[in-house]
Amino acid sequence: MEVKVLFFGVLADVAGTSVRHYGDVGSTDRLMIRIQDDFPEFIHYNFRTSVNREIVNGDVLLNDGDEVAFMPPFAGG
Amino acid sequence: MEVKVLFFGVLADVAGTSVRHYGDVGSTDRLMIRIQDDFPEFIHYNFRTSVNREIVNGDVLLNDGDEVAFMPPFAGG
Amino acid sequence: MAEYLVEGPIDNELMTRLLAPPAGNFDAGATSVFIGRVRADENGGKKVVAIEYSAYDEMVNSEATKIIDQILAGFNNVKSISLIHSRGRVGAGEISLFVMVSAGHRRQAIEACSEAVELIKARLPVWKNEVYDDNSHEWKQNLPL
Amino acid sequence: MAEYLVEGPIDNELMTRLLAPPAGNFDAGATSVFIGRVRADENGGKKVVAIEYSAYDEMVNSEATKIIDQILAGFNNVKSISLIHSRGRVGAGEISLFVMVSAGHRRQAIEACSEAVELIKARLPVWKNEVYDDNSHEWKQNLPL
Repeated sequence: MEVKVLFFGVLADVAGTSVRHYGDVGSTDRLMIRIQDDFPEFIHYNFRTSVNREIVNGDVLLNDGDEVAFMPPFAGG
Repeated sequence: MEVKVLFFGVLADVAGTSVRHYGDVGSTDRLMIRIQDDFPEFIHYNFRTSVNREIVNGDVLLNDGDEVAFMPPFAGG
Repeated sequence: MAEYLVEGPIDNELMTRLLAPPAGNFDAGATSVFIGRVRADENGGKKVVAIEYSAYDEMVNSEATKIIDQILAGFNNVKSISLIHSRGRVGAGEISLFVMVSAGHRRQAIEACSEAVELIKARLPVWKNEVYDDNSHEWKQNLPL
Repeated sequence: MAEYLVEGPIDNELMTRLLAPPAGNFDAGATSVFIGRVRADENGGKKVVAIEYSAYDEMVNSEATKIIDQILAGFNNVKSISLIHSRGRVGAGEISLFVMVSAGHRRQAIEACSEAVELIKARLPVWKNEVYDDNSHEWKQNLPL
């Protein structure tokens, strides 16, 4: 299985990209471990997580093809 | 002495004109008596009175050249 | 004519001009606008096709100035206020009132614009004569809020 | 691009189009508009010359739809809602947000527009990168209300 991961705002700068793909991650918590391995500074940022464009809280199971986004506080307007 | 009297909204229809001049009226109450003599239906209408573009309440002394207006409830917007 | 009145409806050209920010002055991040249109209301089987507005021009001028001063005194973040009311005939769907308040931030822009609209309804000496599709007409009052 | 996003600033032509009433439908007497502009703020001696907005396009679309549905469900007198946000670069003084709510009467137009603006600020996945006059830039967050 593979999920698409989107990085927005300052997190795209931290990740050096706005999109990556991760395989073999069964849940958002496990995905976060992989991301913090790749980008240790991630832990310093405040963000929300969405799965398939819905905000999620806590650990959420991921399926093949899911779209996960890491989003700093919104700043529209 | 003479005052200029303005009629607005439905009161201009009642008076058949939007402006008249009245002489020898010392106060707004005395002006009203004259106006109700001229236009008996006036008493049926709800209105406010201004003197020189300021709303007044009660009986107010009038001076030569004053501008008195009889104004139905405002309906702007 | 008073500087806050325009003859007939407020058109797009005037609105576009009013909406332009003051040249070179970019400290107003928030603008709240209220637009009042003539509704094609039904009244006893007749349909409103227009409103004929009449106004006490000089007092519109003095009251509008007082309203603007009162808003500026009450909202320290407000940068500018515009208000324009129609006089004469405005057809159904056309604009008869335009109020715009710009402020640094949104709360004061929105609250000050809302308050300005209430003050205009309460204090601007303007009257409306509804014109119906059978050419009859009737003086109307604003309903209480 | 999401239907609620426009590339660059919201210009007069787009605003004029959005402000036009629906043809032949004249039951909305009150329209409340909120316009957000990029402020030329100072930040540590540097001046903001523009904001570069980025957005999660698909989620802007779904959240904007939810916001509109929520407003329509909460305000029975509201007839229509428009919302447009900029993506990409918007210069100081230019418009990045346009929200418009039309209703039969003024109270619901004003309150629903105000609520829509709060929901947009809270829920629309948009981010802003302030660009300064020395070409440096900085990601910013909205301040709490």
